[in-house]
Amino acid sequence: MSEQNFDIVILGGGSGGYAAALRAVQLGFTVGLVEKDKLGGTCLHRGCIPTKALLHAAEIAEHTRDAARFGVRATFEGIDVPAVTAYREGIISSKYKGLQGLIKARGITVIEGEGRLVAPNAVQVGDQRIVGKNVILATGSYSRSLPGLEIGGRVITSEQALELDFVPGKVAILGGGVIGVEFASVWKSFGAEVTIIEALPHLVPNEEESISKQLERAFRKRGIEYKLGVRFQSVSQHDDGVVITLENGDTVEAELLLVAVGRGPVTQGLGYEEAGVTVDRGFVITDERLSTGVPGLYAVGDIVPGLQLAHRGFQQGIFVAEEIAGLNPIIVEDVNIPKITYCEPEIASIGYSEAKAAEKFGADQVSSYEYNLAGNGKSHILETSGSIKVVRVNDGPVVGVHMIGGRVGELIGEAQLAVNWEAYPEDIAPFLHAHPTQNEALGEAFLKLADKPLHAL
Amino acid sequence: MSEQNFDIVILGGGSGGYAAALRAVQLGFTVGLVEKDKLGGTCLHRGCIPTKALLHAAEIAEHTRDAARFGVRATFEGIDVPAVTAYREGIISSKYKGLQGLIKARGITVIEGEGRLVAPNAVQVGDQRIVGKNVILATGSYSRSLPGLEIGGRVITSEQALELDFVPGKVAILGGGVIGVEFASVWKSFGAEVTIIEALPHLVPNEEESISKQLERAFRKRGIEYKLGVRFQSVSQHDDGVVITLENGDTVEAELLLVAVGRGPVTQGLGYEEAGVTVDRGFVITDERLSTGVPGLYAVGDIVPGLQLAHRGFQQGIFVAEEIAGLNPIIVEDVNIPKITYCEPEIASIGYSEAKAAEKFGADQVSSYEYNLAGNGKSHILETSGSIKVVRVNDGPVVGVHMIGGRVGELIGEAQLAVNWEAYPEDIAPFLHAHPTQNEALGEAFLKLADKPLHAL
Amino acid sequence: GDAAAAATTVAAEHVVPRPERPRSTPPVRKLARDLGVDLESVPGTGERGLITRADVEAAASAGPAADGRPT
Ligand SMILES: Cc1cc2nc3c(=O)[nH]c(=O)nc-3n(C[C@H](O)[C@H](O)[C@H](O)COP(=O)(O)OP(=O)(O)OC[C@H]3O[C@@H](n4cnc5c(N)ncnc54)[C@H](O)[C@@H]3O)c2cc1C
Ligand SMILES: Cc1cc2nc3c(=O)[nH]c(=O)nc-3n(C[C@H](O)[C@H](O)[C@H](O)COP(=O)(O)OP(=O)(O)OC[C@H]3O[C@@H](n4cnc5c(N)ncnc54)[C@H](O)[C@@H]3O)c2cc1C
Repeated sequence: MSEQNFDIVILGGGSGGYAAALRAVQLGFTVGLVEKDKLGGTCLHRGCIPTKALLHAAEIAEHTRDAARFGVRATFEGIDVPAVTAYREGIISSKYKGLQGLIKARGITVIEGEGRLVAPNAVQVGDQRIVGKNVILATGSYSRSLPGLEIGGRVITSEQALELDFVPGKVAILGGGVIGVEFASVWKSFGAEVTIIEALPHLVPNEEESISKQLERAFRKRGIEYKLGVRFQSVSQHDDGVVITLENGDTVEAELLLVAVGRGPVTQGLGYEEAGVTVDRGFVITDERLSTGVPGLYAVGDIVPGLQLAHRGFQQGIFVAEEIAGLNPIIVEDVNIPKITYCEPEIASIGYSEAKAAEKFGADQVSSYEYNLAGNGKSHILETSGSIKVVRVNDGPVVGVHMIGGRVGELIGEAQLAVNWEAYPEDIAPFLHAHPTQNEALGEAFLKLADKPLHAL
Repeated sequence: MSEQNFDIVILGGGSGGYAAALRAVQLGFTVGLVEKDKLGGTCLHRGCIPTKALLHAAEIAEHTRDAARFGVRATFEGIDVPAVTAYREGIISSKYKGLQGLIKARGITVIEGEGRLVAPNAVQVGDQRIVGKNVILATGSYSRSLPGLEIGGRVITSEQALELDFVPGKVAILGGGVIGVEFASVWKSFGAEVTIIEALPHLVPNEEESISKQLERAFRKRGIEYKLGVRFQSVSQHDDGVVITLENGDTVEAELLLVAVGRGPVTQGLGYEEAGVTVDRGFVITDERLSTGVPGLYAVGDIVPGLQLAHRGFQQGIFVAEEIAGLNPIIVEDVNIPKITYCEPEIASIGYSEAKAAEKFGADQVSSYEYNLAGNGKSHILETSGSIKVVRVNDGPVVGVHMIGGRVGELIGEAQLAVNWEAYPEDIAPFLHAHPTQNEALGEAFLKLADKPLHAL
Repeated sequence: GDAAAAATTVAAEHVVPRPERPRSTPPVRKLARDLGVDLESVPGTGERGLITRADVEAAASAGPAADGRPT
């Protein structure tokens, strides 16, 4: 049995793990990064990147269908699935090559193989023992299902959905969260009939309620069906499709059922508990500085309870590397991390919803304003509708921004600075936003909350 | 002769004038707003809004042409000019209605007719004398030409270009500034052959040089021709077209010549000098607080030397209303106002170019980093290329952001806060940007300048 | 255990001092500039010595620089 020694050993080379590795080597540490599959993890190979490629192909399909509204004569003739696949895989393979090159250029040692934590400071990979002064757990997540709902055949998860070599005629989606509505959006644009089943009363139930309602309205207009507030009971598969039975007795027939009910942490059988790590419902419990409590042992990314997002993984990875280096990095709470749902229309948010802000700061201490994109020139040009809602503490900072509408995702960068720096709307008001942009809609909301509305009453 | 009295009289109801009016009534002033044509001015009726509508139609045309790259089967069949016109005019008329409604709801008195300043505190409109305790000049700008170059027939300005009821087969554009490259981009997407003639050595010569060069490369790839560093000499019109002769002897033949050499202030014969206002080459000279020096007499918008942008007009209008109210508003220098050029690829910038920053802060006090969009996942998905360059003062704030690439315009909102608040890259670094967005490219540049590059070497 | 000891030593070797400057958020620094408050002279009462908006406002209303807003 051979042994390798590093300042830091990282188990898992996804967003969280590889970001930790990149930052750690910059800070002068030697790093061993253990990955059993492909560097880049879920996000690059089966998550963010491929889904967003599909969503852009979907946008192109919509543009060709709707071209006449803008004075462009064009005919939409269908989806060429192999070409979509080539486009999507071209992006992944180029990004993958780039990432491998970066990891190599930075001098990170990659250990290929399945690792297991065998001591608080050691990971076993085959017959190698990889020892680190510090160890970072970053084993990520997998597509969960419901108890009794087995994946297989026509019952699929996002992994299989990405690999489909055809556009289904009719598809049912269990779960109206981010992944569910993104696939619904893609498939509808590709020509499928889509029905979403969500047990909670709203689509994207983690968003501000007014945003959820607008998404529901927009999806209805697009012809995407959904059943809200009703639970799944069972599914049966037959030769041409599936029949889903709900607890209220309704049935939904489709060619496929996509199960998108969330992602579970990959922590089982990896020796975490044995090393003294607290594991709760599969998640690794850490303090707010991402320490497991076992000295020198940290966790980052989707295995840490909270938002499961790639950039949270990056942020946590960088944070832990800096923490180990004694740089005392600042904590960014999950609530202040930007969230984007890339369906059409897009949703983007950061900070507290109005209700949560009222809970935290007191209902009479909070104001909000929701600017309708109908007033925004650029949104009109894009023929999109939606709104931007900003929540502030009275005589205090902006604590939440909630947006829906075509292309609003990119507006979150500005909102992220405002919320994280606890800016007052009055701080932003003097800077008029470029015209005509969707930025301006955010600007109008800030202006209104600073009591100087421009294009609003 | 009748007389009307107001706290504030505003001459011109474009971006600058109407924004001043809106803010002034909020602050409790009575306002008379004099407009000879249509509220909303250049921007709404013949500027920002119609050009951006054309640019979006152009984007749709490109998407339908390029659809196969994304796996969408579609055929581009041409431009339906009347439908483009209906789309464009639909947006304008809806925005125009909205603006009229807003002006009315806020209780602003609109006086229709051509006004003339007849005293420092009075504007004459027909036989009405409109007297104000304060007067704001906001008469805007018109399309300039060159000495000896007469507009007419096949030699047109942006006004006529917007009204064309056909797509020209071949068009020449005099001027490679914002308006020139935007029309070049539209016409090329609509199927025309385009040649730009620019006397300075680069397209968009007010931008960072590396951005200009990338635009030139992108335009070359798109098949947009240009002749740089060469001056226009003369043009002759014949039955089917124009022949343009350049000072170097070259000739360019086209169906039309668009003259896009800049915009001149509308100040002649309006009584400004007689009232004591300093007018220099047609522009109204003010101090940095927009006072003309004549007590109670201010100027805003395109007649004030500097950037000619709608949101600068809004900002100045609001500023003057607050100044009159004694609110002592803060000054935002032109350099810190965001600029977007909406051609394909888009350009967006704010703050100092690297060269200007070196001049101002000392060459050894400034660093910059240019992040190539090739490293950005979302840009790859959009199949766009370009870059984001950030300029900082060493151990000091971000003082410039310069971007080129598809859809980068909306990223300027974040850059605007960073530059205006004089943020250090280190202030932004802890907040990882949402993945996968183009925001991230800006984030990568900030990270690099904070000496902690993530997806960069 | 060992790992903890190692972690601390490693930490000590790797501390990179940040450039010294008054610690506050950019909008608050901007407010201070607009109010003519010199941040060097403002004690920070926020988390880890962060100069808060309240600190700046207090300094502005107390100090002689309160009228230092550029005109
Ligand atoms: C369909 C879909 C779409 C998504 N879209 C987005 C989006 O648009 N934006 C966004 O921010 N997030 C998105 N996400 C979430 C994002 O992918 C995750 O939050 C992110 O990948 C988490 O990073 P991680 O490093 O914690 O885990 P992972 O990316 O899952 O990486 C874990 C890595 O560890 C490796 N590993 C696991 N166990 C072992 C072991 N025992 N030995 C060696 N290696 C091991 C795995 O092979 C994997 O490479 C999406 C997810 C999905 C499924
Ligand atoms: C093709 C084009 C595209 C543009 N695109 C953009 C863009 O994308 N973004 C951007 O920010 N800017 C853009 N601009 C610039 C923008 O339109 C101007 O900066 C803005 O309109 C200036 O506002 P203003 O109020 O100073 O003047 P104007 O908008 O010109 O308004 C002046 C008003 O005063 C009225 N007026 C003039 N004289 C009199 C008189 N004697 N009596 C009564 N009324 C009078 C006029 O009728 C007019 O309504 C564009 C301009 C053009 C031409």
